[in-house]
Amino acid sequence: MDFRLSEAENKFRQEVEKFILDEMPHSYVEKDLYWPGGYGAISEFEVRDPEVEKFRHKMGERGWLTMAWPKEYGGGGRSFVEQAIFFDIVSYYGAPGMDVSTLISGPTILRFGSEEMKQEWIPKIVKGDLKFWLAYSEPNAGSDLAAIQTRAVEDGDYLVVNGQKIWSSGAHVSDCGWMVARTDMDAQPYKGTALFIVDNKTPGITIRPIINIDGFHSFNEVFFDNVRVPKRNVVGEMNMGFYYLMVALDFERLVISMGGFRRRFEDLLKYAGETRRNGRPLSQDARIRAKLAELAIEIEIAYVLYYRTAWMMDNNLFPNIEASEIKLVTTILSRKLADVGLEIMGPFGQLWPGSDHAPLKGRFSLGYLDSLSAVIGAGTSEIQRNILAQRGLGLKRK
Amino acid sequence: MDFRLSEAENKFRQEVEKFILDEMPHSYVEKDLYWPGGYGAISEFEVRDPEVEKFRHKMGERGWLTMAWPKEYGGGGRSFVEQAIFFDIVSYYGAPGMDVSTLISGPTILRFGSEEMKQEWIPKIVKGDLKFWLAYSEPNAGSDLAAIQTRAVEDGDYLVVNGQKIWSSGAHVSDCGWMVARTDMDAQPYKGTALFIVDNKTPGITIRPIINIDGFHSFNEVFFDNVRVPKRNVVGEMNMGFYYLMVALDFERLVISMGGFRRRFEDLLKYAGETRRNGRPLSQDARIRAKLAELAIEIEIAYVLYYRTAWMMDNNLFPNIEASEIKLVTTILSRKLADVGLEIMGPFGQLWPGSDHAPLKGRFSLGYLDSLSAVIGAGTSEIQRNILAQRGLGLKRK
Amino acid sequence: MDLGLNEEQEMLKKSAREFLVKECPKKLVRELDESETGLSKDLWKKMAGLGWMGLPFPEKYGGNGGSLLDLTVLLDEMGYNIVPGPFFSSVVLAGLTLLAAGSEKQKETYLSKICSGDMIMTLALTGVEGTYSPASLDTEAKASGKDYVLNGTKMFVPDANVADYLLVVARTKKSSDPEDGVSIFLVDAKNAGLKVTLLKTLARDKLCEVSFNDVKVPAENLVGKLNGGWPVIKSILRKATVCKSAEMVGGAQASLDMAVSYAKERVQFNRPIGAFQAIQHYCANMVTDVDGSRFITYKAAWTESEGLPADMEVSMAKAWTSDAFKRVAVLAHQIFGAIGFTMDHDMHLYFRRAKAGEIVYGDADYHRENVAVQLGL
Amino acid sequence: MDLGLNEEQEMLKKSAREFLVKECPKKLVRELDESETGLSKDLWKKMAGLGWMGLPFPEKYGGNGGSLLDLTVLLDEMGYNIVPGPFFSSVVLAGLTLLAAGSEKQKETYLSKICSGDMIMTLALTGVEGTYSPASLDTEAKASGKDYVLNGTKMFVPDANVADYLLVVARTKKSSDPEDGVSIFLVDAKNAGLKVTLLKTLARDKLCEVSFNDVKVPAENLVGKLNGGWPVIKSILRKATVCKSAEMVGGAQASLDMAVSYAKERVQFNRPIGAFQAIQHYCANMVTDVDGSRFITYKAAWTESEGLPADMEVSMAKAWTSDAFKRVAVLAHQIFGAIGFTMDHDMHLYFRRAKAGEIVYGDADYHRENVAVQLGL
Repeated sequence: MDFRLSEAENKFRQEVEKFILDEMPHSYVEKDLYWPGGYGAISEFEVRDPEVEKFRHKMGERGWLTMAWPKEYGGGGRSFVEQAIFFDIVSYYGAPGMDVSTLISGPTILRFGSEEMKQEWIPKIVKGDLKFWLAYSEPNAGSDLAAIQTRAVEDGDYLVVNGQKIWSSGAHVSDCGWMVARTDMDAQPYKGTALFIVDNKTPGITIRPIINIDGFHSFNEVFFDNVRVPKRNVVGEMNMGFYYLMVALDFERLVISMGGFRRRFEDLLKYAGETRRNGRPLSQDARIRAKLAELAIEIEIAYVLYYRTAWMMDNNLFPNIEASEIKLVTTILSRKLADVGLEIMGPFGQLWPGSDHAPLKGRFSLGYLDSLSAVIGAGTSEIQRNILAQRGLGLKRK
Repeated sequence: MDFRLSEAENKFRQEVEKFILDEMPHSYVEKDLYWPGGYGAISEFEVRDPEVEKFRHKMGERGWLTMAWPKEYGGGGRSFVEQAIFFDIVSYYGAPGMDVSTLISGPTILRFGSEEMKQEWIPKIVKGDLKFWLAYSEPNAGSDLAAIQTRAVEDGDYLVVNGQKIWSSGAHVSDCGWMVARTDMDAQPYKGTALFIVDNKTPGITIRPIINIDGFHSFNEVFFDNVRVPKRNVVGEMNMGFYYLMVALDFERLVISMGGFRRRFEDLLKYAGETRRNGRPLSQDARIRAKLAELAIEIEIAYVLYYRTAWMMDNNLFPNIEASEIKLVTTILSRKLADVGLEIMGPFGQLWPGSDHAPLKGRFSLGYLDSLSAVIGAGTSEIQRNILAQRGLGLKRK
Repeated sequence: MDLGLNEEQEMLKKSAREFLVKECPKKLVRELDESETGLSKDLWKKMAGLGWMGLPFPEKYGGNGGSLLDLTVLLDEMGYNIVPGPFFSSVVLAGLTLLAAGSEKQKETYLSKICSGDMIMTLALTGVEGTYSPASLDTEAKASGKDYVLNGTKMFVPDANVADYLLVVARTKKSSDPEDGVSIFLVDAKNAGLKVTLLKTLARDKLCEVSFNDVKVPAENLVGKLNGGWPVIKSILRKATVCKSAEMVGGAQASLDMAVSYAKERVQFNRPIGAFQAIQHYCANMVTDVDGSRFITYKAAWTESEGLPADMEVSMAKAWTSDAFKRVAVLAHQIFGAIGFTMDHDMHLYFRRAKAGEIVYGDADYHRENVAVQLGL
Repeated sequence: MDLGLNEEQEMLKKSAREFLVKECPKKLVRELDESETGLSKDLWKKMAGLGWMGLPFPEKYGGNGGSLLDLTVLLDEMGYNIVPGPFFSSVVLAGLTLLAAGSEKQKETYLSKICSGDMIMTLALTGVEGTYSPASLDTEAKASGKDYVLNGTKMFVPDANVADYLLVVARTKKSSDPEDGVSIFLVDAKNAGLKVTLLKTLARDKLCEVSFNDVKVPAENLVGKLNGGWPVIKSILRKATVCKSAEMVGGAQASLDMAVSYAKERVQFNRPIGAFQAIQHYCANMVTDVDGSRFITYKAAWTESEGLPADMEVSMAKAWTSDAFKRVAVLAHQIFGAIGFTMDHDMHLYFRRAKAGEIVYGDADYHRENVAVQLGL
């Protein structure tokens, strides 16, 4: 065992940190209110910022957006531990980084796509030229993704798509949707679903904003009315999309903003040390000390699970239990960090971003709302527990 | 609204208290290690103590064992609020009181039994002459009581019983079992189960002790080998037993040792005030203060639910939600009281009854184990939550 | 013992429920949340017409002669439906203070207008530290001829942005005992030295920063005894705490009801999600929390309403209800899933208020410490 | 980074698992729990034969030259199976203390016998208050000629009833700094002034009260520097804490495994109870707790093993594992239902140990406060 970073890993970590400090666009830092674990306050999902595009291109040039991909496809050929280090730093500074295209679509295309498809899409993804949105959920298919009703009917070289997607983060500021739709309503979803890329500019697509409770427009409803998608955009075999999608869920394992937790916790620690109430610093209150210690420990639990997962992936071990464990641990943490933060801040905690007296930019106040999304997005806590019990421990469903 | 006891209620309360202080057998007080909420350390289930019998008879004379029964059957004609007051005091002093015969069997017989049956059993129950044990659970019928396999086959004026019961508290020190068995294995349990009284002295009954983790012999396995039970011992209609049983579950609603919680909490409070560690009383530790306050609040929650339930019963309102709520609240409390107690006591908390240095007679140490039974006995917490959701809130089962 | 509502209370509850469903739909709540004032004059007038503002006040001031317990019954329903506006400030905070400490003349002049809904009043209590300790009172009032001159800043003053008058708690004397030397003043909100800034909050309730810059107040506007204001405030805080708990009980009940009915409707995996045991157990825990909160709060309300010592009961109610409403609101959101995370949904309105309610008048930790004190620890 | 066990550790783990299943069945555990000594000489000899007692000690004393990390791997397995007896006392508490502070001669004489299993030793640390603070050390050792004379009482000394020797931590000097003036003595358990009383405990582990009544100890039995014993004890406490955490991780894993396999077998309502979502979610929470505990404990063990500053890591591991094992054991009991509440069942053996493990070397609250200190609060 060795919990230290190697010399090379340390060097890489420093390199990433220096890059971010030097290059991160000021406009982005200014408006960043991202809450670790949450899905509602990610500014990249709100607006497309040319400065951020530039920044991502620079990351792309360094191969960092696709660092764990094989070099032959323009990847960085780096380890998952290095990717985990990268994410940690990126999220610590709240910098933009990987997205659906690099984390989900790219790896899926590399694994299941045709050579033609790889040629067409991979280079652009590597460079950070494309922004994808995820067209999975539908009004009646949330946790039960197999219940999707959007149809894709073959018509010559095209699929004709009709239906509706929802919760589509950043659809309005993206280039393409990464989409599933039913090709055969009578078949089991594993045998009657296609996975494909749809260009946002295709006629027949209507995107309607959903304002979330943070007050952000990041979610959308997207309607498809006879949208014609070229068949060459279909990944792998026409009807195997649901299978590819399930496999791709494993690619998202390490998408946790560990650094975000670390950063916000450091903020809170500093606040508790500097703020006096009833004649003494908050950090001298035994109950507050206990709560901060609890948070520190839970962050450490998340970190050990995080690096353990990365290390397992590097060693061809299959961390499916660990993936759901991290999701559970960090989403609980997301809520608890905000809740404890607000408890510590007393009445000031409720002040919203933009308020003069709001401690720490009002991030915790917003985070308190945003953390409601953490336990729901990307597989609810209930689904994670089902997976752990059934896939992880072999308990039967009936 | 009026949360005060009425003058009459207060007088009754004092009367009960005085009676107990005057009459409670010293032998019983000495060995009492009952933990509120738990099922494993009830000394009445262990041994039959003639002093306790006498004490119960005196209660019986006062009509207190059956105080909420109608006067015509020898009951006390008192209110459920008065019964709740009685229980509170009785359990505060850890005194023996009502049992299966007075709480479950008697009311069921009064409601569903024939006049003949009432004549035979009710007077003895009222006087406290009889001790019943509950013959419900079987090895494969715990939470799923409908799965009982013990059979009762009609043979002339008798039922011939074969099978096995388990977890039968105090069967070895009781007079009669209050029993359910299948009369028709092919019918639904609601239509093929008999509820009857079986005399412990009937040939064919074998009682084997189960030692629980407290080290007590209160549970038993009871085997039935061609046991002949006179049909006149069957309650109501032959095949309707399961229905009577389900109704009888409602009679147990107020069987909560609220006073036991109050008493043990007072002990702990006193201990924290008197015990010094690291140069100051434990009660000055902010975290300990918070924990004790939490306990006080949860005990109060249990009390308001308790009296509310009694009041509803007196007013012909049907407190089925409240009954499961009390069970959940008090069984969680049972565990928490022991756990917090042990945390406060530090290493001394682990000392077992009989140890010289054991604080508070080692009750909390034993209670820590015993509280494991609270969340399981008389309907597990999971069953209570099912009931609340399905019966209480109308959520469907499928 | 009598642990039920009486007939009038049941009627009040029922009529409030019906009135609010009709007159205060969630669309209006949402609009008022997003507005600057938080006040619907139309709704306010109708509420006044029903006699709500006068509920706990004697008839001679135009009130209804109800008890504090009656008021909590109404607040339970107001929490159930959510009613934006300065009701709590005007009736509970200011009205009850005037009733407790005001002179006959002040009551005739001001309380009667509160009862009729013609005047909105609030209480400016917490200073820049935001705590309820008398030691932290940092607004000062100095005698100057026939007037007092107020200087300082009050934080988190509810509804000061729409109030006609403020009851300002100020220090009039330095003393080794911080409870000594506190006085209460009636201040006209139009006073030139007074600056009100609306604070942006999580719950979008209308909390304000109010600064006093040489604000002159005539001596006749002293409410109660000079230097003797703290005992009044202490009693009002206790009443406000139990009133807020009642409001939160209503909010928790509404959260439960909404979640249960959604769980019955929403189908996933070919059955209503309410058929899943995880959801059922969430609901079971929620209803247990709601009922526990309700009964412990009513016990506190009754105790305070009867004028019995109620410090323990009130702190127990607030500590428990603060945590319980939060637990219930979180589970409700979990049941609603993504749809509950949208601005158009109603659930977040409750979730925000659960936090605001938890914070105000002392959070659960604060009240648990009070309970510890009451336990003799 | 390398976050896996090495080949030797994997082998040690596997062989320990197999050995203990065979040689230390639960029947034996139950017998030893109920016995006065808690020691099976037969099992003890076999463990010694496998080199377990010498695992973390240098080869020159007959040890195996393993690391503290290796030891935690073994303890994880010993916790998994439960191994009654004085292994922890002799190897972790006494052995590591001797290794850290003993003279060469002491190591040759005593450590080698610990390694071979021929001598059982323990550490007598906590005084009548039962805490780990140096200020609470109330056993005194006074120099008297060539001897020291010990007086006082030690509480909760593990396995003193079977120990041949005790390492006794005593105050040799009064000082304003309680960490100064502490010394460690090797005391023969047969010494006449020494009285050992077995305490009856929840976990039926063999904790003792040991009283010292003018116990004479030759000066050569001073271990380490006179008055300089506390830094040694501090370091041993840290090591013991992480070792205990490892043992608890094993116990938690076993509780999980037992509960999951029962959930697959036990049928109620016509299906295995493991098909009920409530049970599934319990199991999911349990496995998350077990894995979190394991990795945070291994990180602490590795950090301490490498000689890096480990106060934070060790306190985090103990705080988390204490709570997590308790949660896991409680849920396991919930899954077992009534059958788990019987003496003949294995589950309570773990449940008892979860509490004993939580208490010893500081509970979760204690270690959270340590973490707060380490965080600079």
